[in-house]
Amino acid sequence: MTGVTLSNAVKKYGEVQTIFDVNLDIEDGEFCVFVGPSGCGKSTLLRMVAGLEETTSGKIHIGSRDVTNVEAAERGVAMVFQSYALYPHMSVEENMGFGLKMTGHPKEEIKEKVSEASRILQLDAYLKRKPKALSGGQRQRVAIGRAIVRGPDVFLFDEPLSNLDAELRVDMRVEIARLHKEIGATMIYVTHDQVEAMTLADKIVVLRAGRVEQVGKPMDLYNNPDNRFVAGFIGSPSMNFVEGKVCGGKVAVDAFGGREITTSVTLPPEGSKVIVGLRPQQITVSAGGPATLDLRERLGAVAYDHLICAEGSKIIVETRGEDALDEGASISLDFSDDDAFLFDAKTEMRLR
Amino acid sequence: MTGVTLSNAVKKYGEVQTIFDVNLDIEDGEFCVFVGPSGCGKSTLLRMVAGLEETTSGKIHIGSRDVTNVEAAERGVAMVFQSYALYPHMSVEENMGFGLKMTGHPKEEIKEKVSEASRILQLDAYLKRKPKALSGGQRQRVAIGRAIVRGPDVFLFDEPLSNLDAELRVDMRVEIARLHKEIGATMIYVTHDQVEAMTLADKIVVLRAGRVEQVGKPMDLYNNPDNRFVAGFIGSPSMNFVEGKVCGGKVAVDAFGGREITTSVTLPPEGSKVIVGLRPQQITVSAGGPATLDLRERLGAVAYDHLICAEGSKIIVETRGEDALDEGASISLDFSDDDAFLFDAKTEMRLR
Amino acid sequence: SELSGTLKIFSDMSNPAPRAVMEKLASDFDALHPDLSVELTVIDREAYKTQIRNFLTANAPDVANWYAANRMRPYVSAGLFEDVSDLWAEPAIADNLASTKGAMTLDGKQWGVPYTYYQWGVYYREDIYDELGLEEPKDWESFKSNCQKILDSGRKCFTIGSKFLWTAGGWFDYLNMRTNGYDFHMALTNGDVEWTDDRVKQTFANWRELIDMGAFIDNHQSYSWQEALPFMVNGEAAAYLMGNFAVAPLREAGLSDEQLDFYQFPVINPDVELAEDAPTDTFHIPSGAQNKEAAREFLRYVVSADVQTEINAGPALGQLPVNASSSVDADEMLNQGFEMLSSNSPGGIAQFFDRDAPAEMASIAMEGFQEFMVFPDNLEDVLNRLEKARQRIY
Amino acid sequence: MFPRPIEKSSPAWVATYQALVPMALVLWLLPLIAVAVFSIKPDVDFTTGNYWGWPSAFKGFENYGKVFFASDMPRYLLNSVLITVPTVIGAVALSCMTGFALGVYKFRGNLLLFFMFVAGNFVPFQILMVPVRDLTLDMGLYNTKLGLVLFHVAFQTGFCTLFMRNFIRALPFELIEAARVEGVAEWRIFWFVVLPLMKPAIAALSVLIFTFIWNDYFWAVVLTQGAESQPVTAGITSFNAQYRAAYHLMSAGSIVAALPPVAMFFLMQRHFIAGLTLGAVK
Amino acid sequence: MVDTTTPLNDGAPGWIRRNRQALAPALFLLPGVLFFAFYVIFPIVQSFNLSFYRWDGLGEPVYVGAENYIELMDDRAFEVSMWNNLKWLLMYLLAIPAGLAIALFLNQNVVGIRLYKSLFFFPFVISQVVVGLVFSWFYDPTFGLLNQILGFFGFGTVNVLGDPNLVTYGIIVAGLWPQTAYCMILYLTGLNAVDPEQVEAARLDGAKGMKMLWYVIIPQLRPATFIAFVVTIIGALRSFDLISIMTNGGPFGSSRVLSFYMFEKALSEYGFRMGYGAAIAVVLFLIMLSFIAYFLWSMYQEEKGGR
Ligand SMILES: Nc1ncnc2c1ncn2[C@@H]1O[C@H](COP(=O)(O)OP(=O)(O)OP(=O)(O)O)[C@@H](O)[C@H]1O
Ligand SMILES: Nc1ncnc2c1ncn2[C@@H]1O[C@H](COP(=O)(O)OP(=O)(O)OP(=O)(O)O)[C@@H](O)[C@H]1O
Ligand SMILES: [Mg+2]
Ligand SMILES: [Mg+2]
Repeated sequence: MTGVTLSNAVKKYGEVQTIFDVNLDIEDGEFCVFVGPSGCGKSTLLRMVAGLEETTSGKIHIGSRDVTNVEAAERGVAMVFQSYALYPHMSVEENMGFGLKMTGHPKEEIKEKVSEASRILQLDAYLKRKPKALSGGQRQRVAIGRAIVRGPDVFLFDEPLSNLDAELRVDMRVEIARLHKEIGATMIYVTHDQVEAMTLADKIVVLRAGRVEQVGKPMDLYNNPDNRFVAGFIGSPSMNFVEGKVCGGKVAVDAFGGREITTSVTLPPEGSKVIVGLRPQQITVSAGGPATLDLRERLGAVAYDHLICAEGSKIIVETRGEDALDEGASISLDFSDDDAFLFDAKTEMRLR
Repeated sequence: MTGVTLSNAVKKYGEVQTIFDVNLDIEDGEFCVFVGPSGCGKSTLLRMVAGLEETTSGKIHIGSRDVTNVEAAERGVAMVFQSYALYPHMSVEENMGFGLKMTGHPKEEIKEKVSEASRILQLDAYLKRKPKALSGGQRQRVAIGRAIVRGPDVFLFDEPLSNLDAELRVDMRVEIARLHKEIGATMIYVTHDQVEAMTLADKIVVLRAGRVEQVGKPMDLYNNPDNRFVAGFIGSPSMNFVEGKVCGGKVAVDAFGGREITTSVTLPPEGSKVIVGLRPQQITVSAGGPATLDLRERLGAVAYDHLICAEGSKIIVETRGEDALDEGASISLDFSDDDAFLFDAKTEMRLR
Repeated sequence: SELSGTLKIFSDMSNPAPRAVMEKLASDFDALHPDLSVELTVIDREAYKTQIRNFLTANAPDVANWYAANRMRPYVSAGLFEDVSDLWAEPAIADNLASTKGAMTLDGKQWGVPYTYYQWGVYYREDIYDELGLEEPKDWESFKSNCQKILDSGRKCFTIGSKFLWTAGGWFDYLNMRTNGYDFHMALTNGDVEWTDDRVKQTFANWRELIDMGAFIDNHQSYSWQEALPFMVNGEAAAYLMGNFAVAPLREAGLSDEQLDFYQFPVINPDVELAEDAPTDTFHIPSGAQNKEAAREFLRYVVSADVQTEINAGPALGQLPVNASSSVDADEMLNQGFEMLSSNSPGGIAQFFDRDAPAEMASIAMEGFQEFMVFPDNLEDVLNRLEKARQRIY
Repeated sequence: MFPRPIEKSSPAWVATYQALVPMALVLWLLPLIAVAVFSIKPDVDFTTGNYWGWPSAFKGFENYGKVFFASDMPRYLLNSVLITVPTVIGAVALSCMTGFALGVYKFRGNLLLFFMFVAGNFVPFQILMVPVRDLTLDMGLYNTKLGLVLFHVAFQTGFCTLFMRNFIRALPFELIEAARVEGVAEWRIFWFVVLPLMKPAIAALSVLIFTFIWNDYFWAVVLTQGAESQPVTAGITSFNAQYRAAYHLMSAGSIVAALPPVAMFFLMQRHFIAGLTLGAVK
Repeated sequence: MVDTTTPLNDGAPGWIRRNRQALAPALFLLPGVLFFAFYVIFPIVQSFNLSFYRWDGLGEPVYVGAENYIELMDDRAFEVSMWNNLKWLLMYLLAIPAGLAIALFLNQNVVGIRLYKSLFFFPFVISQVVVGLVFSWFYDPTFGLLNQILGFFGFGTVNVLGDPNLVTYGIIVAGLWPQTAYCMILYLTGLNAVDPEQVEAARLDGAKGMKMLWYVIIPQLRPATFIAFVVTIIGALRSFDLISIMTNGGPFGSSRVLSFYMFEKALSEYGFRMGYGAAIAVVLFLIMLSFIAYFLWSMYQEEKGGR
């Protein structure tokens, strides 16, 4: 059993607390992604698991071992850094074998493991090169290779793809997914890119300001977010939010010309404000109406229409096919009541 | 008239030629985007317009003025750099006013113009800060503000968003589009991100290895690419390419189990190879068939299915809704013959 | 018993000619004692003056050079020099070196042996004097009138390099001893007389006459004494008040005996007796020496009549032997000097300003002399400064 | 990037510039060139007043021969080497360690210790003169090369630590963290990861310290005497005292004394500039 | 980071293991700190102490309280040295603009420029002893090149090193030569780090020549300027070799600076007033301390932001 468990993990820098009582269970072999906006504590949490940051209080277990006060070197984890952190003075081969060499493994064994890893990552042709002579994607692969070679129980990735350009990022994303399938080790992956989170994760942990907002499978988070933050964070383009008011058991939305949404969720008292969330894909537009088409971004197969509603709120709608609506045109929008997510205006919690 | 015209523009670094005979007409007020893979010469071309690189031969006109040998400062252009190139020792205000100060404008006027620009870009709260104390997006806005303040005829942008994270990039993209609408000046914009190109451009110039591959409106390039390169470059995820063979006036595709495509284009002689291009959105999948579903990336509303065809070629299909196909399942794919793009296998030119 | 081990000698005889002498001395002594190896370290003469303190306390050689009189007092008081009164009790030394015993005596004991001394005086270009029809001056007036004639011929009367200060001390000594006499010199250097005393002022007034005439070369404050030699060699200056050690380099630079001559500094105040500066250079045994036996033997060797004759000969040091039984080289200058010191110096023989005065006083005073030579108008200020220093130091 | 790259200007201006640089260089190095010319002149040139003119004859061999064979110069040179090389090695080794400790670890008093090194390094070293001389005397190291070396090592450690620590700070910290996660012991991280990366800094520092120590005069005078342990700077002054007014010999001696650091600088020039960029002008 | 929670089982190897992160820096620091403390920190304290004694370096030191300092108050030579130090401090700073000028001049890409840069750096590599020698020949009142040139233009001779009003400036100029080379190399490396995009942006903004230099380049060269400033100040306050070689403090003490004066007082031929010398050193140290404090302060400001 080599899952990772955090119990009441807390991190303080001096007086400043950056991680608040995190409880988390990562199963053996699971691919767990930490997402959240910049500065929310993703890296800190990961580094606490790695042993690179002290855990101020709480416990961290890897498998059944309490590693809270164990040195990074002895935790049996491997980490891939955003900047790759390849040793510039060593060849690819040496980079990958360095950890084993330092822990006194025989040469034979190192060689074997390195060549195994390089096979998996298709690095055979570059083994003798220095990192400087590699492209970004190749460097990233070497960094992963270095982690693989040591055969750790847990892999940690800190935004491993953020230094790559968009295209390569897609390729490497796929590669990491394959790798996880092939190796089957527990992996914890930090990113602030929700596309990566969605596509890679078995389990997503959404963090905000040092607290866990929601944990779950990607599609569960997408379909069933616990609160406005998660709803807004997962899904691209992000969910549109407009204000509504509870009005006779329904929710009236000013932005849509007072349209009422029928819902089965428990609504707050009459007159309370609620937030209505609608995904851009779930809105349809047609000519004529109170909203204006401010801007249309055409991407080929899809287009994003930036609408301005009567009362000023901005809505993005994803449209497919070639609509003939011009920018500046009057527009009305429609959606199915079932697709609307409702949140309490104050707590921002999902109304269920 | 302040369009930009390049006639037979050539750039050589010593013996190495990086720009080959570029002819280009950018209308007054047009938003022109240069796209192309890394190293294709986008920046070089832009810098030639800016006057930061000498033009080896050919002519550059801004409006009706021949600026080929005019100094950068005197061309009436403003440029926004990838790294923002803000002066770290000056406050936001000073950064934006610096150009005017250098050209000896009175303080009053500078102040006025800076505050006008800062209003447009919502920078009022940060005027006294140094760039270090700003977030990436704010810095980018200051860089744009610096350009606006000088009221140039032509704005030049060199990958202005590539240092921002995905989310901010989307926001800033919209902002730049708005800005263009508001100011109406001629803008030339370099990016290697085709989404930016598609959404922002009035006119896209696709460059490859120092040569113009195609010039046109975004949707024209998307719907009607001149060659395989442009077809592959425009559209996301990129077009799938498989090999086909001319066979009795039709095109037979091995990858799809020999399926024949009926087409009205002029095909090369019987037996010649052609390349068949299919956009991921235009393929549909169903259970059972010669292809395998290798990996499914779920993004919420859409999912990307990575398929492996019978003869080994890889195809990406965009699917919507929640299909119940499991990874590893056998799959067959289908498409409408009209959606297939055909290219000559040798010249890679579109067959029309 | 035969000497053995090593004998470490530190010497400040760093100019080429003395250096050769020292090296020969060491090797001869070494050859004389087969079991003894002599190690000689020659240190730059100016640097030696600062370093002696360090090596005497830390890293004492067996034999070291130094100077006689007050100049050795700090080391004697600190117990760093070996009492060698026993040597002075031996007849060979007692009899032959009697004349220098006083200079080597402090607190009633002797602390080293002299190996050479030399007269100071005016070395001049005989050919220039001849050309201008001048005589060696005997009194102040002719001294000045000679000078005037020399100046009129477009030359300077005296060359001097005062960068290292002590050369100016020589001028002061002579002017002072001729103006106020030997006893006054001793009183002054012993701190018994105020520097603002009128007699001191008289000395400076006499000096000033020369300065106002323009008797000295320009920019002397930038030169060492060696660097001032070429002025005389090239005939730009006619004379040099200096110790006899200047003769060797002058000759080496090409002045023949016909061109070079010597006279005693002339009388200024007829009421005082003539007195001379004749600095004595010495050898000492540091109290921390390892091989004192060999050191004593070396001292005996150095002062022995033959060695004295040899090392002080014209081609060698070109100075005066301290041993009465030695013979003074046939050299013209040496003979004149010997003659002068033994018969024409009734007032007494001084060591030198910086050897008779305590080090700190000497340094401040000589700096003042230099300033006076450049800016005679600053005299008042200089003297007040010296007086203040005197009050503090003594 | 500033001023405007010359190759973008007119060819005439490029040519002017290319002519101007050597001229400026000659002007800049005039004093040195003068010494070089002095050193091959015959002595008659000085007696005849031909100081700055063309040498009347080439006497380079004689002059340098005299420096090498008729003086203690070779011995002084050897002393300088024996003082400088161990100092460079010692100071660089010590400061690699202190720099590593101060640059990599967080612990209480880190900055304080670092500032102690920095402050100590900028102290006017005259204040150390008397006590250090006494210390050296007491340890019986007065007038030994070892005494000089030990002091130089200690004193230069201040500067080197400043330099090394800043350099290590500029290294990506992830490299060290990566190694830690890989289970590498701290001293092995130092040896296998950090040291190889510090090569440019080590090279730059070595050159710098080499010049500093080689050219040191003050401490040579304070802590040593005589040809058996004094370095060439002190040697040249006594050489000069010996040959005062023999400008040709003094020049030759000076050139000989100046040559090793110059050679060192030229050998390491590439690393020197690279290291300096990273270490000093971060 | 040092104080971890107390371990439960107190086995020695386990303890070492657990505290390796804390022990490692201590071990790495130990030799350097010991050396430094022994040879630098301790002597500074000793010097302070010694400045309250009268001692000739041979006998027993005698405690005299503040007497040395009181004497300093009306020691004219000390006063002269202080003023000269001030001159050094101010004049020496000229090395910074001069170094910048040369660096700008050489910051081009033409054939052989690397060699030129190295050659321009030469004066710094050469011993100050040699520099002093060369410059005293240059200034020599009779045959020195300076006077030959002056003579050529029909001026009278000046004896730079013999004139109490000029001598300090003369020596400073000699010192500026290598120091300028030093600043030059610092600026050359600094110029390498100038962001080319900023220069281009400024060019588009219409900044040229001096304006570009002043508003864009110099602010970016701040780190180089800072280092240049520090080394120059230190160099100015430490000036010793040149004075010793060129004038030996003269004429009549007018080119002394504190560091030379204290050497003279403490260790030279006519000196050996160790306590007095130490007192001078303390004063010099206090002057330097203000610069050290400034330097540390600005470093501290930077560090606060760091890791
Ligand atoms: N050494 C430190 N001292 C004080 N605060 C720190 C320190 N390191 C990080 N923090 C704070 O902890 C918070 C979490 O930082 P962390 O690096 O974990 O964020 P992140 O989620 O990884 O962000 P990003 O996506 O930008 O990498 C931030 O607010 C940061 O300012
Ligand atoms: N100063 C130079 N000397 C020689 N070749 C150069 C120089 N600058 C650029 N090049 C070459 O010119 C080509 C075009 O470079 P350019 O910077 O314009 O590419 P780009 O399209 O902007 O790429 P990217 O997307 O990576 O910015 C490249 O092959 C590059 O190697
Ligand atoms: Mg992070
Ligand atoms: Mg580019």
